[in-house]
Amino acid sequence: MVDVGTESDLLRWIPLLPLLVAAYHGISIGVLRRPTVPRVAAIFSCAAVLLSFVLACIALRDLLALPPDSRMLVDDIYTWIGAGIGSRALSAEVSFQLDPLSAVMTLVVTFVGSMIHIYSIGYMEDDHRDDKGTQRFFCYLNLFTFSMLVLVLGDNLVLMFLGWEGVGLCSYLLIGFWYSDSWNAYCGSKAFIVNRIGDFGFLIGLFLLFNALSEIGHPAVSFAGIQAHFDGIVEMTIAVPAWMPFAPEWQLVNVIGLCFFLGACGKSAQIPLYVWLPDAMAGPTPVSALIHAATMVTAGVYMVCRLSFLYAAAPEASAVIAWTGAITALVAATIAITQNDIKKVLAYSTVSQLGYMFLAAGCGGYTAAIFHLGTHAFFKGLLFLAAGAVILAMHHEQDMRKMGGLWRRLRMTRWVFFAGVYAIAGFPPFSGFFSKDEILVAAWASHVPGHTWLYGIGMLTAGLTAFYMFRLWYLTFCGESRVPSDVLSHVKDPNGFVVNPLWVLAFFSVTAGLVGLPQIWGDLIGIEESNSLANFLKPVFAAGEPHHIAHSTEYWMAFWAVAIALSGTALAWLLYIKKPGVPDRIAATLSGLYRTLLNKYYIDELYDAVIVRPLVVFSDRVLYRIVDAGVIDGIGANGTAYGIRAVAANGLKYAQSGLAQNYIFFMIVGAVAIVGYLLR
Amino acid sequence: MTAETILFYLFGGLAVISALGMVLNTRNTVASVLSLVVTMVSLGAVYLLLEAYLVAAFQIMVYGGAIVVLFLFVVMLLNLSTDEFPPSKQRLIKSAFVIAGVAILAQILIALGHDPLFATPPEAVPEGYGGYRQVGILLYTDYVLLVEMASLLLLAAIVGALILAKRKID
Amino acid sequence: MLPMDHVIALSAILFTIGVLGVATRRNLIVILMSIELMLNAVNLAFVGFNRIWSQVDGVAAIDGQIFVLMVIAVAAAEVAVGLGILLAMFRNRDSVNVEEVNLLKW
Amino acid sequence: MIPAPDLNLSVLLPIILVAIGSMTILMGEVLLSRADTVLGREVTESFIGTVLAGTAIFFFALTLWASGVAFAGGGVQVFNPDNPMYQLDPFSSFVTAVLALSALLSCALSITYLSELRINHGEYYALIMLSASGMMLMVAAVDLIAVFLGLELMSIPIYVLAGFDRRKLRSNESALKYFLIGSFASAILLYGMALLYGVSGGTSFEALRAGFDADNPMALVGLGLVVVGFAFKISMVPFHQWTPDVYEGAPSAVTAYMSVTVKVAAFATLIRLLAMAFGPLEASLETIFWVLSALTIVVGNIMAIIQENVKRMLAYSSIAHAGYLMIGLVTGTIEGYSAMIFYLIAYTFMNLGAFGVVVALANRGNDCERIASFAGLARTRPGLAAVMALFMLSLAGIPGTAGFMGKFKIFMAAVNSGDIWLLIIGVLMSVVSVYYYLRIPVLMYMREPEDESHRTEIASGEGAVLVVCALAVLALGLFPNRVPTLLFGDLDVLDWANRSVGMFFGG
Repeated sequence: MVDVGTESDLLRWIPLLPLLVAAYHGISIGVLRRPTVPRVAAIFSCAAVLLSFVLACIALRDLLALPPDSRMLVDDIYTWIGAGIGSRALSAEVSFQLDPLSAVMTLVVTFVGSMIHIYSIGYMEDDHRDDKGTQRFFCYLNLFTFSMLVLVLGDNLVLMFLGWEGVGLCSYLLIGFWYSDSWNAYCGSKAFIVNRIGDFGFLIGLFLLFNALSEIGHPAVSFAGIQAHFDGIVEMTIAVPAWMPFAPEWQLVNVIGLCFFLGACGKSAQIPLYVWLPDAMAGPTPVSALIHAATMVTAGVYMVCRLSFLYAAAPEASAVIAWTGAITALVAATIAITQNDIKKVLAYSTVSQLGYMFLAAGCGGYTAAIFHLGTHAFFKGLLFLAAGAVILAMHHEQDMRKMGGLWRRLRMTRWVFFAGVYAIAGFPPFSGFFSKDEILVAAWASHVPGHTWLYGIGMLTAGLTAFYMFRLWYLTFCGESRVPSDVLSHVKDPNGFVVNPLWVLAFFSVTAGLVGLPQIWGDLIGIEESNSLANFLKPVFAAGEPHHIAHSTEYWMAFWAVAIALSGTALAWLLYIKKPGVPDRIAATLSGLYRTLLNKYYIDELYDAVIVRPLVVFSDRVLYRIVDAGVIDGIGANGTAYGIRAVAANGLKYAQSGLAQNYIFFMIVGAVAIVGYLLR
Repeated sequence: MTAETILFYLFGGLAVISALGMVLNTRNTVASVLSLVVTMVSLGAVYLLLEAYLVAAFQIMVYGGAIVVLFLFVVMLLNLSTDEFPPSKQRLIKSAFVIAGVAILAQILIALGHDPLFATPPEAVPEGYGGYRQVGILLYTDYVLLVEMASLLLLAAIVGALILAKRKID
Repeated sequence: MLPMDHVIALSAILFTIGVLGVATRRNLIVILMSIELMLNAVNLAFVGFNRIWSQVDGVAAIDGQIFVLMVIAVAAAEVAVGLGILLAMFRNRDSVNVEEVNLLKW
Repeated sequence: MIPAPDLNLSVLLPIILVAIGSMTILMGEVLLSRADTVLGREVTESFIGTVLAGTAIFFFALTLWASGVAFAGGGVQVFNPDNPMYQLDPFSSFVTAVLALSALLSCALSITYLSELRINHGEYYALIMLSASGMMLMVAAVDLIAVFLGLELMSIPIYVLAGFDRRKLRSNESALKYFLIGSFASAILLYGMALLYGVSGGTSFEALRAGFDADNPMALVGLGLVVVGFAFKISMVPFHQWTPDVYEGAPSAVTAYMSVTVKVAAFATLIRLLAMAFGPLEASLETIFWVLSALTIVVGNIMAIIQENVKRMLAYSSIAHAGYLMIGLVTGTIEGYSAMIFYLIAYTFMNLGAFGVVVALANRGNDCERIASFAGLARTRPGLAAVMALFMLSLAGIPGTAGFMGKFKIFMAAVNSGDIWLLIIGVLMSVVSVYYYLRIPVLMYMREPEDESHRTEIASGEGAVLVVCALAVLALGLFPNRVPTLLFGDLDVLDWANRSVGMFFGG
């Protein structure tokens, strides 16, 4: 079993603990109908996730004890889909694997997850909307943690899909948690449906990949199995009709790669499927932090990195990923500039940062993508939670125009918030600086067509990021207070459950960059192999051959990155502190553009007009009125004038009439068609 | 043309005419039922010509004697002897049905015309073909399962008819 | 000897008449009778084909006629149940017009 | 002297048990109704109903046991070696067991519901048993006559059951439509059988297979008409329009029963026909099944979106599921058939469960069928809401449930036989289907309760059925290879599905 990995029965408990607690909650609500005391229920949940984190640390220790090239722990539990039949038997195990990539993900999920669980205790106690809801909330939260851990630990695509759907479902339940607003419920459905479009891509990709592997006699769905036989399918092509682009044939791995990327787009909110994420902010703030910033939305990035061997062999698909990521990063950053809801700014910022990660992954910088994923989890989790603290302090006010000057009031929150803002804006030596720098280097060095443009977009986005984050900072914490005086007197730091996790996250937001310190900085301060994250992850990823970049260039790139972040900050200072009237004047001058941005490029409206409404109209009008009414009467009419009048007069009368004889008529038509086809 | 053939065309024609009479008669339900009897009896005659004697007997006794009488009974019970539903105004739909029906018929006839089955006349029937003895023996040996299952079917029908039609509710 | 293709054609014609009756008549009783007509047409086809296949490999075979007997049993059962349903409906609605039966739609 | 037939009665045991059960119930009702005077009318009725339902459950359990034993034995046995009509083999014994199980669950589901409607008569259970015996005959038949007789024996009691609540216009109408269209469809089927008999000179599957000639137009017409007859039973588009009307109008417990068992029986018979009789003609059928399958999936799913009545929505959903199942027919491989069998089992549990919830909510004279009436159910009936959510997720094919496993196997079979476009249609429409399935959980979990007069107590029979279905849905989704049971050890359902169809491929 050496080539597969080292057995470890520990792994199964990492996801299982949260599941068990979720089951406990479910039984106590649904079956016993006797909810546990909220505080106790919450502590159970936190304990489960913390324990998972401890187990993950132990597993990491075991993993590090192994030689670098065979770092893989497996825990094979049972055969899930077995006993395949026919020549292409499929077998899928319920089996967990911990390699460096999933180890990083597991640690991030369990650690940030436990912080957010603890935070939720304090946050939900403040929520008086639904006093029975706390246990339900923690039930969903634990279920989510379970699904996410299955997603990252699963050793095959089918198990990954189980986690994939599970996190989507829990996200949906949690967004709609405060269901007294029907708007929230609507947002939940939207998230789920957009995610399902992505799942369509995932499933098709899975089936195509499996089919290709069976063609060469190695049906497999486990990552190890796929990777082992992957070389055999790289050259495969599929023929397409001449009218399709790039006819007559497509390289199969590109098609598969794009299918999976469609799945990633849905889950990780990339263009064109990003519409759901900003709306998902309707859920409670800890949910936004956990699911819609730190963990679930990064699942797409994780998947692309997990399938790095596939994307390394599919340059066109990789280029699509890189460009989609870059464009998403830019578009979302521009939208973030105009938003006034504090959580919406952070939401668009998340979309934008996810775009960065895909930019890196598409450029072959898988390590950079995972690095940024990790640092982003810390600082974006922190920012959301801190924003949640602000919102709590402000009595559920989220509009930044009604904040300002909170610096003096929130004496602890301000420091952690500041750490988060510095980290995301990319100032050294905060974590965001290193990970963003890695991404920009990867973009510059890649072979993707137009890679210098990608670099440029990345730089521009970095400037925009600094601008909108400091805009948020200045509007919220600095300047004159615009808070109504009756509220202002009550504004104070929230309780310890809320604040303490923030300090922990802030600490890591500041320092997490050091685990992936790029070699150029390591050289400066004299550390060999300073980029320990990259070395740790190296065996997992397919090695590309990027352009060589001189060290001096890298220093210049770092310099320019800081410079553009500084200029963004300066601009924000200028506009929102020095001359507060300017933004409105700009908005007035550029009203068309501003309104476009404010309305998020009218994307929602476009979707409504192009997809949702036509579907409703189609099923309502076409199926009912045209097919039923039209076909019945249309055939009867037979082109005579009388018939046309009859259609008009009796048109709707016979639509899905409920008349048995009309059904019989359709059966006759069907029978004639079938027999006619057979006799052709 | 033998006497048998002439009789076949005679009874066949009668069956078609009376069937049409049943379907097209929109005034008098009793007349429709009686047309059906004529069809059934003509078919019984055709069965005789086809040397299926037992089936011919059943055709007359069960169909003509029991089923049609049951129809007649219900028509009388519900006092429906005059058809209250004059021809529908949806002539167009009807014509569509006619077209569809003719299309089916055409398909079947096309299929038949090509069949090698009809190229040669059938051979003479073996001794005792279609008689009560042969059918009876086979029913209770080779096909005994069917007889048993048919009994269950009739049981189900009796129970069902009782449930649906009994007058007392609860 | 009878022209067998005409026998089968006769059954096809009767079957079609039955189909048209089911499809166009509005009186439920006539519709039921049309279904009976269709079953009769099937019986004729069975008997006709049985005449062609009166022996298989030198042994007398009457599958078709057995089938006809079963069809007759089924027809009787269907009529019983069908008339039962009709009676139940007549009691509730006082009508046997099939076009009035359209509560369930859409 | 007539030679006595060499009958093998033990082979017929499942049907014999069910038939005895039905007659016991009919006799029992007559005998027990004497107790009327002693106990008073109300008590007597519910007592008799429960006892008779218990009898039905008992006999179905015996049948389940008998067919399970036959399946475990594995061999092929025929009832009458001279003229095999009924063949108990791994396939038929397995499907018979599934039918017995779902009939058993339906009976347990019906007791309280029927008492609520005050129609808890013994005839109900007798008719269910009679129709089950028809299904069991049909799935084990290797002769067209037996197939036809089984089909009718299955259908006629169900026509009656659909109209069982005969004071209700909707129930009447449901029965009438089902009967009218059903007997029309069986006449068409019968004409097809006649033509097939004409082509091959025999009615056994063996004779059909030997006598077929894919170029003979009469064979093709016969084949087409037989396909139409079955297409009606499994509600393929465009032979589906009766389904929503009948499902909506029939009493919910009857809908639960017929929506699963009829489909299982008809699909199983179609598999056997295709595998044993129509082998030589399969190529010409493939395109037809392809088109019908795609149409069925698309129309079923799209029409389900706009329904406001939960039974109607489930009816369209069952049409869509028939479409997915047909993908297995299109492939024609052992993998496809095995996937179909597994899917049918999964479908049995999730659909029975979903209708079971509707049944458990039905209050006297008030069927709570509007989808909107599910609002806030998580508050008022958390347990019911949870299982309903589970069934909806399973019908939508969310991983971890039986529905996902079934769809996954079916789609996998499609991929492996190269039907990529059918796969894409199927996956796409199952994505669409989430929209309407999820409406119910959304209403239950994210809306405040309406003033809806649901029943507030769940009867033990209903509760047991729902628990069994929910556990089965989870178990089949999570460990289909070893479903844990307390009594019988671990059950490998996937392997059973493979073994049952393996016999058609020389396994």
